[in-house]
Amino acid sequence: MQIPYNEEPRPDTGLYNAKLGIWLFLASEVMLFGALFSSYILLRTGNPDWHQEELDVVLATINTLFLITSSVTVVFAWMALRLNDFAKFKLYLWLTMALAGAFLVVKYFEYSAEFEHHLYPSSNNFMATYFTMTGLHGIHILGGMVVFGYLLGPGAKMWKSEPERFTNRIEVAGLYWHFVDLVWIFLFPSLYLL
Amino acid sequence: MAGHSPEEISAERRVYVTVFASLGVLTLVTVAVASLDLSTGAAIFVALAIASVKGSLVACYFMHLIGERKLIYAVLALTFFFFLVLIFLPLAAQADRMGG
Amino acid sequence: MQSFLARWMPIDASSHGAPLDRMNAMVHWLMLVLFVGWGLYFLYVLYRFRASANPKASHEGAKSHFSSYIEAGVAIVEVILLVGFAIPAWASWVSPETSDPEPFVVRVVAQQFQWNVHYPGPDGVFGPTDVSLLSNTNFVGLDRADPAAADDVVMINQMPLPVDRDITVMLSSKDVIHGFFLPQMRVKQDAVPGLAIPVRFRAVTATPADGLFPGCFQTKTCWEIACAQLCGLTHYRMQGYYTIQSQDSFDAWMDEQQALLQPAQPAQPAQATDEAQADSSAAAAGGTEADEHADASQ
Amino acid sequence: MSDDPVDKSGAGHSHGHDHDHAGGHHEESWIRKYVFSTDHKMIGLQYGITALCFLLFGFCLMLLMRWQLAYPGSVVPLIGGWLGEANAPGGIILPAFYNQLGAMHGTIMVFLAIVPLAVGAFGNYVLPLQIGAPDMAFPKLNMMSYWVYFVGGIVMLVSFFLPGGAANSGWTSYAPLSVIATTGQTAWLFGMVFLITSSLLGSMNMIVTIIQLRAPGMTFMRLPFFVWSQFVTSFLLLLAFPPLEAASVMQLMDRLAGSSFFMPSGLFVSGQALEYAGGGSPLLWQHLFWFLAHPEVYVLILPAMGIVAEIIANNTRKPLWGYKPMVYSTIFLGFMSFIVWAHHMFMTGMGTVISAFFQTTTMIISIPSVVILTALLISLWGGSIRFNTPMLFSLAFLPMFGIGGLTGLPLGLAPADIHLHDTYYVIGHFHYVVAPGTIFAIFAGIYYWFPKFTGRKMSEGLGKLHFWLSFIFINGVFAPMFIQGLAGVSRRLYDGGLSYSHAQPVLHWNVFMSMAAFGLFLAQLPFVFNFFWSMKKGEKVGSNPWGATTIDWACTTSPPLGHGNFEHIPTVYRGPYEYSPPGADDDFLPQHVPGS
Ligand code: HEA
Ligand code: HEA
Ligand code: CUA
Ligand SMILES: [Cu+2]
Repeated sequence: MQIPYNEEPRPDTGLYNAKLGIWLFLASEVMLFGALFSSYILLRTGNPDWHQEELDVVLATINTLFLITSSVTVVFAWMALRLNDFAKFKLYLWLTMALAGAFLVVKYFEYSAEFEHHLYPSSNNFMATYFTMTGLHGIHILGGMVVFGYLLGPGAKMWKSEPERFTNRIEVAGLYWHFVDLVWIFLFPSLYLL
Repeated sequence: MAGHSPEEISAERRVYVTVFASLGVLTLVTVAVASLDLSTGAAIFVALAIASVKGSLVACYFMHLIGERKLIYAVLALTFFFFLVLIFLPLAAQADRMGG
Repeated sequence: MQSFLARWMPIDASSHGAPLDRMNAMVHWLMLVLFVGWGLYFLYVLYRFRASANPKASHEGAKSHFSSYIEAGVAIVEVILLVGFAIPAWASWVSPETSDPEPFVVRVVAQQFQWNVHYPGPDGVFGPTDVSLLSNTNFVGLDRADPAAADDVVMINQMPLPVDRDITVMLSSKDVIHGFFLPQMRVKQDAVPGLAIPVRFRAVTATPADGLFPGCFQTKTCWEIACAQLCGLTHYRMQGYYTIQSQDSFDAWMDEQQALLQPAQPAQPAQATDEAQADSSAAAAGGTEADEHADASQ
Repeated sequence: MSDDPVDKSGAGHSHGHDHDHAGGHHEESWIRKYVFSTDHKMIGLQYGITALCFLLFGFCLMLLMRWQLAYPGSVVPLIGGWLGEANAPGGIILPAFYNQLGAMHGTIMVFLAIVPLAVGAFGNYVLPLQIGAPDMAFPKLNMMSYWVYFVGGIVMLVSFFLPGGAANSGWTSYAPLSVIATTGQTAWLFGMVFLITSSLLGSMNMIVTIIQLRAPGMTFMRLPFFVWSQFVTSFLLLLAFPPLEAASVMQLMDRLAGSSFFMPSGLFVSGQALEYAGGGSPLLWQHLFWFLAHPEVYVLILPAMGIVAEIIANNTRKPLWGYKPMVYSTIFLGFMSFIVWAHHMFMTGMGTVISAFFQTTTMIISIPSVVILTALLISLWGGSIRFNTPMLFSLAFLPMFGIGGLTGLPLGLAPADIHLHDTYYVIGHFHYVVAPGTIFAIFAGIYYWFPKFTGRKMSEGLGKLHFWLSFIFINGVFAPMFIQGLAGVSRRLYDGGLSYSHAQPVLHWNVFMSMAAFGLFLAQLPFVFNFFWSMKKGEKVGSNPWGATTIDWACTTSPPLGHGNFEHIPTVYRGPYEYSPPGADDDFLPQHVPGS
């Protein structure tokens, strides 16, 4: 049995299955992070004693650059596949992994520094929001790394058997990755700069 | 879907590189603006405006939303509407309460 | 028309209750008409179009458009109820027109599992309260050292109120969300910790003599403050008592309280008087036992 | 009638590549076939069986509660000794245990029983067949949704054995009560994260399947109404559930990491000031919860309406009247359900403008329900009505949903809600929609599609017995709730109102309702017996025993039904309900049969 439209787009919708699937998934992610942003705004505007901590803007800026770069490498990986250049693809996806890893390492140092200054989720609701949002975002980064790891490892076999479908998978994984980047683009000013 | 011919792809690459550069610049701009000591309202506005521009760049070019299918637009429009509801209705409810 | 639901509802002794009940009855009439109308149609159709009587179904089915008229009718009635009754009624619930220049204000502070009622006393000014003063004897955290607090009266689970006065209950909670429910006043309001919500109403009938405590717990004729919102273990018995009295008897009661306060001791005697004033069983249902349970609730 | 699907093999599909799809055509191992199956039909059955067990379990929790409500503080008969000393010493239910039962009854019924049945089971099994798809779009994801759901269910069950027992702050888990509650609440939150994740994966899969895998000729306006109902439901699941996931994470943070998202400053609990930062908002939790939970109630009802519509069309032998208005109403209903949620929060101190907004949206949302119900009622006109068991349950659905829906109107008008909020009136309202509403529709669906699941029919005699007993008893349980609610009896009372004087005149109903609930339990015995007996001994039937037009009946019937469903994907030529077409001999013209 074969599920139709795994590779080629369905003529009337112009989409292959996973492409529609990932966008639906991202729609739900919008609502997930939307709820957190909503809570953040509501708590902050509703509380006259709101206390905004100074966070490490330098580290966060570096992290922003890491994520933006990783977004580029992941599209490059996809382009390499479309040019049939599997070696380049691997290179770019490894680069993406490395940047994601670097992001998490920086995050680790940020968290440790905050703990050292006795800033915990229990300190105040700003810190609680900060840890919850960046934590959830971090889990998404980790999830992305797992997916990339799979696509570089056991999942890469598919390149031999179904190259179209594999290319689609990379595109879809990339869409997810850009979304994670996009969330960060909003997290960064809301938590670090405002 | 985007084409497969090498020419098209290298054109695409140029787009990506340009977008990447703009994102980098905009990131630095946000940080710079944040150190300017604007009033809270202005600071929030500027920061979110820049973030929105950056977000749109990522969505439009990296996620190739520009030139995506109608169906995807429909899904995202619906989601965006509910997103606004989720952000603003609770705020409105918090603002309009018994006893002010 | 009102008698239709009144058979089951508690009596209404408030000024804003009548329009609410009337509206409630009107909605129920709409519901009844729809249900009975469609119900009769339904039974008729089931009978008439049973397979044995009508072996060949009609492809088109019903041709008339009367259903659109019914749907439109429902919509119109709903609009009338909404715009003509519900929205104005809610507006006047949120900020009723007052005839009293100075409404009678009382604070109610809910806690697991009792209602603390704080009267400003004859001076009409609430003494200051503070979280740091809260204790198992000072349930509202009243600062007795302050002169404004000297005549303040704090009751547990007892809430006498004057009749024919605009009353404002400033409602809050110390711990979790409770539901402040006065069935005969058609009053219900969540007590949300962190918020002070004004609840405004006016009683037009005094509590009947057999509804006055003491002793109402056994005779089941008293008027109660019920807790409507799940608030923990003893939610089911988070019961208070309120009475609506003439201004005279209310004043007399307030004087009694002032006399009891005279030794000018902070907090302690006021509580003691509450216990003394409440009949044994009523008190048992309120304060004392609740404390036992409160520990278990964590 | 024709069992042969139209021979138009794989029209519009291309299957270019060979691939090493594990076990594709070979004998599948037992584990792959029955446990980690990727076949939507097996997954549907797994969902169905698991959820039926949870339905029974949720009902049993309720029976314990109903015993306590009828005879407060007396020993639970028969099983009182097994409830555990911590919960029911000497067989007498403690308040703490009652609260756990209530919270878990609500949670289990909603998230572990009805949604998995209506969406997981029926959606999974029937929907791909009805649109002519070989499977769901993402079979592995489908399997994952089931197992994530399963884990969520186990977490919920295990929570009964934690110190302090299961969650006890109501299915609504209002903060701060839930934040300071016993460990069971933590388990509840983790369980919810699993259940929500499962729903998300499932709904995404469902939407893609409907959009991408429709057979050739199956245009949107030829979709059976059931498919439409699942389509809208899936969007509700997809977009309304994530906020509760976020809220659950935040409540977990409050409980485990000491944050104060939902904790306002200055709380003083059990004679002690709590140590925490404060500044949170208890109402924020309510907003996030109801943002999910109102769409959720339409998740409970829409698939039920879909099932009922299929069965009514089939058993009146005529097309649905007003198919298009029904479809548009469903879409509109789904859309509106995102902006009515705060009608559950009128009593939290809402101002005039916001309450006017939510009252208006609530009244607006009642109109599409009226349209759908009206269309179904008018569909009966001119029919040739067969009163078989599925039809009886479907017919009963109409007035029962009518009662439930109509009693929603006074609740939606805030001033009337002042007296009714948090009383048994609300309990009556929503049980009429979910119990004799959705549960009846689910029963109808089980009787109707049983031949597709097993190749056999369930016994009609036992089915009718099941129907009439259930119908009588279920009304006995829920109708008196309106009377109690009008009298002002609060919900979630351990003693059912015993200590309140205003409850005294209506207290005698408690015994009546509980007796009816026990009767309702007994009334399920014929069903359970029928269910298992018919699997082995039921009357054997062909592929299309009801003479139905939709293409789920075009594929050969299970068990031979293999992974892939159709020998050849059928082509669809017409709308879903061409019953009794004028001038034809047969009284039905299936969607996949060519010709006029
Ligand atoms: C499947 C579930 C379901 C459905 C469909 C509905 C449908 C509706 N609900 Fe309900 N509701 C719940 C489940 C549901 N609800 C639950 C679970 C709660 C409580 C949660 C809790 O607090 O624990 C609740 C609570 C609830 C409240 C909050 C009450 C309170 O706490 O104070 C309100 C208030 O507006 C409300 C309103 C409505 C309205 C206006 C509809 C409308 O959509 C109804 C529209 C339908 C009609 C108007 C019927 C049309 C009928 C006919 C045309 C006649 C037919 C007659 C014959 C066939 C004879 N509901
Ligand atoms: C979908 C949701 C749903 C369903 C179906 C039900 C079904 C029932 N509910 Fe439930 N109920 C809730 C959701 C639901 N409930 C919620 C959300 C609450 C609020 C909780 C809270 O306060 O937080 C509540 C609260 C609630 C209360 C109020 C408790 C209180 O406030 O203290 C009561 C009281 O009688 C009650 C009774 C019942 C009864 C008698 C049924 C009966 O209709 C049950 C009938 C069940 C069956 C008929 C099932 C039969 C099953 C089988 C036959 C299985 C067969 C198995 C196999 C073949 C394997 N419920
Ligand atoms: Cu207080 Cu319930
Ligand atoms: Cu609702």
